[in-house]
Amino acid sequence: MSVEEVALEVKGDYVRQLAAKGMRQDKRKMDEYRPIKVTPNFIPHALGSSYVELGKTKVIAGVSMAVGTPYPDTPASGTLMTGAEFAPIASPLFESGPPRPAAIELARVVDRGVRESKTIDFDKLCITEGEAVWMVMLDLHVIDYDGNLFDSSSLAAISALLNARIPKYEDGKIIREETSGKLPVSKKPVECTFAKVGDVLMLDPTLAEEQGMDARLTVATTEKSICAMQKGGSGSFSLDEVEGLIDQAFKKGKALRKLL
Amino acid sequence: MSVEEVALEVKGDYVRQLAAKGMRQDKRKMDEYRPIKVTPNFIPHALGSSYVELGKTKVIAGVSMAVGTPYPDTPASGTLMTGAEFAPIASPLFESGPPRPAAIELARVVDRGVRESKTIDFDKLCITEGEAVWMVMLDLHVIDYDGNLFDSSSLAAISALLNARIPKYEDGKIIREETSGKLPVSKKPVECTFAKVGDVLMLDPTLAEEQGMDARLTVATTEKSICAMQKGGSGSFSLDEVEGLIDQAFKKGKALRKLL
Amino acid sequence: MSVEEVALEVKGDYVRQLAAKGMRQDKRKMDEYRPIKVTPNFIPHALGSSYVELGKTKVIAGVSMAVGTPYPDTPASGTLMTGAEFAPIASPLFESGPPRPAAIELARVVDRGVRESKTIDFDKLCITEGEAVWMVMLDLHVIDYDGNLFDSSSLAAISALLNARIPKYEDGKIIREETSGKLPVSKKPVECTFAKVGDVLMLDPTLAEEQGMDARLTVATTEKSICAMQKGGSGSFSLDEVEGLIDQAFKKGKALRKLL
Amino acid sequence: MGMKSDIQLIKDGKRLDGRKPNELRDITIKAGVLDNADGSCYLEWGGNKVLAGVYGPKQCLPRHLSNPYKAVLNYRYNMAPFSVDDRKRPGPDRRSVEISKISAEALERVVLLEKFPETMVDVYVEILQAEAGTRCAALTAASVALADAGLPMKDMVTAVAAGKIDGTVVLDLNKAEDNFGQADVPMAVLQHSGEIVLLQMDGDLTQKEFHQAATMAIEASKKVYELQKAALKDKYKERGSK
Amino acid sequence: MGMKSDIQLIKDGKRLDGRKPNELRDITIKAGVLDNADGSCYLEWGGNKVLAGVYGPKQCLPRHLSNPYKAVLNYRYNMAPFSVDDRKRPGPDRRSVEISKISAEALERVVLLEKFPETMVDVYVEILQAEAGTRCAALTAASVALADAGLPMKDMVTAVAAGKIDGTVVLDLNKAEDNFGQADVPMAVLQHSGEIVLLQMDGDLTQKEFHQAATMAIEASKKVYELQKAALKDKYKERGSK
Amino acid sequence: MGMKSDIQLIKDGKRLDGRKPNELRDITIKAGVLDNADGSCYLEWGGNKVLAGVYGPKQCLPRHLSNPYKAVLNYRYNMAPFSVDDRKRPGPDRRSVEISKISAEALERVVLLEKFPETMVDVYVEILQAEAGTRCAALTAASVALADAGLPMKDMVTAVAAGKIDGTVVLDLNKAEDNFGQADVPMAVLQHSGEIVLLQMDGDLTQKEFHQAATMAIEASKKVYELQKAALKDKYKERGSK
Repeated sequence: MSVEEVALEVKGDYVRQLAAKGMRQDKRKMDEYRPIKVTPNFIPHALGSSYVELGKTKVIAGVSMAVGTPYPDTPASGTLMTGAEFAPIASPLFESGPPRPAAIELARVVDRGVRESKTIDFDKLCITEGEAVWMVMLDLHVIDYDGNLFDSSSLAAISALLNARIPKYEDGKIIREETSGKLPVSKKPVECTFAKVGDVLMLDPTLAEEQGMDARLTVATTEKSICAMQKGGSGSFSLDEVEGLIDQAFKKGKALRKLL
Repeated sequence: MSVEEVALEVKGDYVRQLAAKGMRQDKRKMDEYRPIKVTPNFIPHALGSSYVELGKTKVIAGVSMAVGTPYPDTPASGTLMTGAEFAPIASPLFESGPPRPAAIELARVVDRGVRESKTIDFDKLCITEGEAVWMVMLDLHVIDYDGNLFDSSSLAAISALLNARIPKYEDGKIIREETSGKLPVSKKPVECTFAKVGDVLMLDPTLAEEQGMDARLTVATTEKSICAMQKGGSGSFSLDEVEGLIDQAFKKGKALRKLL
Repeated sequence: MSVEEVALEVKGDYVRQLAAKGMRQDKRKMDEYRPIKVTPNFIPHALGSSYVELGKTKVIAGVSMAVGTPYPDTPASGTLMTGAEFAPIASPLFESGPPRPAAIELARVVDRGVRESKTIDFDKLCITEGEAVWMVMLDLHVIDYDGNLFDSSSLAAISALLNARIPKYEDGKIIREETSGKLPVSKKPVECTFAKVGDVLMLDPTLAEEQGMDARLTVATTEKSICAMQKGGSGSFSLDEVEGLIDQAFKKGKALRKLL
Repeated sequence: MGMKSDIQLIKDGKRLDGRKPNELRDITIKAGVLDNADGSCYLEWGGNKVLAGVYGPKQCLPRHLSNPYKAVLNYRYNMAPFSVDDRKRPGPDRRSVEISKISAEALERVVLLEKFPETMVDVYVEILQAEAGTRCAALTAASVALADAGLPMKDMVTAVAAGKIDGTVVLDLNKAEDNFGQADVPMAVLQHSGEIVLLQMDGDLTQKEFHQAATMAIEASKKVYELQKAALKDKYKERGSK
Repeated sequence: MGMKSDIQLIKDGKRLDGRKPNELRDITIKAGVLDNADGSCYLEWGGNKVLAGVYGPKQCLPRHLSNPYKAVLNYRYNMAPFSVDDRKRPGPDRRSVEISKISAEALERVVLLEKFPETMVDVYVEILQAEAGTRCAALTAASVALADAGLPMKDMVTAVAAGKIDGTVVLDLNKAEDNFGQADVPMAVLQHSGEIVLLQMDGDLTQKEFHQAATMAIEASKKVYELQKAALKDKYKERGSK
Repeated sequence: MGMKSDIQLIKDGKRLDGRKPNELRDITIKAGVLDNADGSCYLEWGGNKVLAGVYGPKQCLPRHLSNPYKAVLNYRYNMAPFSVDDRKRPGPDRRSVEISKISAEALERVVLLEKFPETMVDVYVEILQAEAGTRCAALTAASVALADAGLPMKDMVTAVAAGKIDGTVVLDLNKAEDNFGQADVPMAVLQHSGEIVLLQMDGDLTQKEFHQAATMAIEASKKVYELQKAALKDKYKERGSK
């Protein structure tokens, strides 16, 4: 166990003691987000991008596009691929190497929020049915890690998609300098993540709170619907708790959507 | 060394002591197979499949097919690819990860028995010469391991191929729900594996017997010919021994073929 | 640390002591190469090849070719790919596995010398613009390692390219038995590597000298120009030193070129 | 979820396979089917065929991953190459890694891992034939295999999915419903405490629909739980009769 | 280097982006931008956006790589997938491995690694947006991040490239110049001693042209060095004012 | 084996390359060709060019693979990228892994590994040019390299293949015969004991034909063995004369 891991364990214990008294380390309310800052188009050379700070957590999302053949069962639809890299620059807890389960889970949960909300009109990404479609590649790059990568990454993702443009495509070639319009993005799905620490439910856990938590629930919503959920951690939720958190997610989601 | 490996080593020593007295742990004769049960079509959704129990050893073979371009030097022939996975569920001795030498050897020896017997008529798997041929993918999935994977896997393999059907192919698309006939399989190559423990030669070694053996010989036969052989282990055989085992393999092969 | 690594460290210290007195282990002058032997066409079945001995260092270069699609930005040009394998047969210091940084650096520095000298006329390797071009694959195979892989490998590389022939290409097929001429190679770029040990600069370091050195400079030249350079090691050079070594590289380069 | 099609998935209150909205597919569970594994289970659930095997508690390797307070629980969800129409390449893909992670977390809630510090428990699930709902089938089988291995457990984990097709909330989606439906909610529930230990959702659900789906899945899990218990009883009977 | 084109890269003594031959692109440097890293630096250099972070000295893992006489310095040059036009696949490619190797060697010259035996120092550089000259931008940022981490250093490493376009030696190639130019010479220099700690070259240069290019790069490095120092000062001021 | 063709491989009792059925291709063996390896051998066999090198006995790494009773023998059969018409991608493929496994097993029979517990012996064989029969050429060279390394051996391993072409049993198939022939039987034999330590076969042989092929290969191995011995003698003479 590294020094960092030991230190984190101690912090996790402290988080639990505080939570039992209804408190959080940074004095936030249980249903309060840390300060959020969204900087769209942070990487202007990329087709779409955004830089999000959520407290000390910092994530960049970038959009790349390529032309490829569609899946046989959806010959007239573009595709989406979401990747997440926990660059070791972001935390002493990350190591180089292939994506670990946590990074894979992050990419898949962000992907699900985007995909299932049907915010991207994939049919408009068809170039020639059965032959050529736009493949949207969404990459999440964590550069400073202090917990709640789900919410920060999904915010960065949707923000990047909202400012993404499609390059021109002519005679089988991509002309990156020119654009053929914006990526067709219609909704703003956002994800809200809650930690359960003992019996306490708290929004937007920090790294220390994630360490101390028993379980985690992420709820992705659009204005009207839940579009994705993911429970994590070795603890559990009652159905009442889940429904209460869904309720909160709808409320907090509205505030998040205003940042976009 | 894990506990399991130490235990196995002890069993291997015991096998050697018994063999020196002309005996086997499970009281089988030296030229006797353990009970064999073949369940063809065990995975009905697969194009071909079979489940084989050889004593406590359990193996599933499954056949998948895809359409691909032929090799340049055989433009009018389908192809065969054989894989073997030692799933860790099968034994405390297996680990996850890329196939180890033993799994590769198994896949290649089973493949050789099938391929060299010319039981599959690869010319009938040609769709358009030089452009599109059926690629047969044969996968061996070991789920319980008590020795002699060669014979159990090759039995499962040929049984799966015998019940395999070719899906329909129309307008460049595979229609899995419909069939365009059975896979053209004409012969029943079977493999017989013998262990040499000290001076004793025994058919169908268990895991403990494989542990205790000096060398191993696998002989794949059709009704009339030897189609593949493979010696393993750090021991040796005399030419007389090899020829005697080939003789036995022809005899035992007949019995195995009846199970198909 | 292995025995070999400890032994090498001792040798490195000895090299430094000698260098301080202006001496080298093998009594060479500071600007002297070890004996060099170039055997072109060592692998006659290959399209091009050469075997180079530089003292005890032994390297084989081989040329393979395939037909592929050109890069989009150079649709009428063939391509070059250079690989280097430090086969473990070459030294107790090498291990099997994917290429380590040193092997990658070697391949890239040799590649740069060849590529930047424009010795290969890539336009002549175009078969059909935008569709099919010759891909030249140059592989360096180190079989005995006693230092200065840069110079020995680049010599082997250019020698192999000089004797390489292009196979015939007809109706979309490569006919290896026939040739459609020699690879268009016009210049003879060669690389000279100098080690800095303390304040002493020495040409063509042995393995022990590489171990003892502070820094290394490789200069690739054609008759008139510098075409590539690479500094290595945790030491440094003054600009004067660099310019002096470039001067030497031009002189020594002439001698190397005579071996080709 | 949500591939477009003109297929009507519910007609006259019945689904394409004849089931009512709140009806499970056929389920068969058998415990103790493997010789090497310390515990095992073979489960058929509709067209799914799933094999679970458990090894442990055993020495934790590599050692630096061991925990001084409890056993480490590893879960490996693995699809056999022939389990799906297009051959699955061997080895873990991203989907398998995610399923393995959340399934391990679900089981950690019930297995008394703190009784076996410094050790590990390996749970392997092989998907032999896949037809929608494999993660729930796998976790249900794994729970039986853990019990069969004699590992002390607080409760049994029972996993069932509900979803939405043609605007109707239904139980236990089959393959067509999974492809063309509107939402899927895999859940795992503990029978005695009612705790939810696995929960995912994708698609489009209102809060009301979620409530309906979750309630339906929890209700159905009771039936599955009975089958889990029966499988373990049968195993002990068989053992006894030998 | 050396892609053919009819583009004239210098017109009337000015380059396509309006620069004079010996003019640098705009450079902005900010130290201390990350919370977790022990030291960090964000640097913009023309269209390049680069982030450097330093961790250490810390325990050397795996242990058998540790050195009893000094700290091991690891350098990881990494391009973000979205940093280039065609998405960069995550993970090190051959180019990144080479750049990482020579950049580590350059920094080994200045960091007093012998003060921290048995430990390691990790230097991570993320290329967020790439536009020619990333290795120099990365190394320049890394040097600031090391100083920001408080690691004792003999000198600062400042990296600048010179090159040749249209037969003229110029400073700090931009993307078009890198693609269609005739030579590129990335260099890293220590300001106090004048030592060259990184040197690569590719293209076609005479000895005279090399002299010109090297001199130009060394001269320009002084300006960059001033920006490095200023960034560190600003950081301390900011800290002080908090 | 068994690619279809109209080529007649035997005409008037002679093979396409002029050999009689029981005739070997030309073989040249040289021991002690490498400086770093503890023992080495360069062997040409028809168009095959093979280099074998041996390191050891040396410390077994990683340690947990060491054996308290004997040395571990590792064998790495490796094809150089340029050894075949279509460039071979570096790194072990499935064929190489299988050949390495059975070749190691063959050598374990003769090297007195029990004299060097806890150590390992690495045998590396590089196929520089391949033209049918590389595994036999490699193993024959490896055996010489082991002897050259001074490792105590019970016997020499000599490998020769026999096969069937145009219905006739012949020795030592060349490339065309390997592609269009009917069977191939690579064997390795110990000269003093007659033991068979490597045996593979693929194609189509009756029992009688196998007997004929095996006898032919064993007979021919005696000639190869003489060349192995001569190579080692020459090496010692050379050393003596230095």
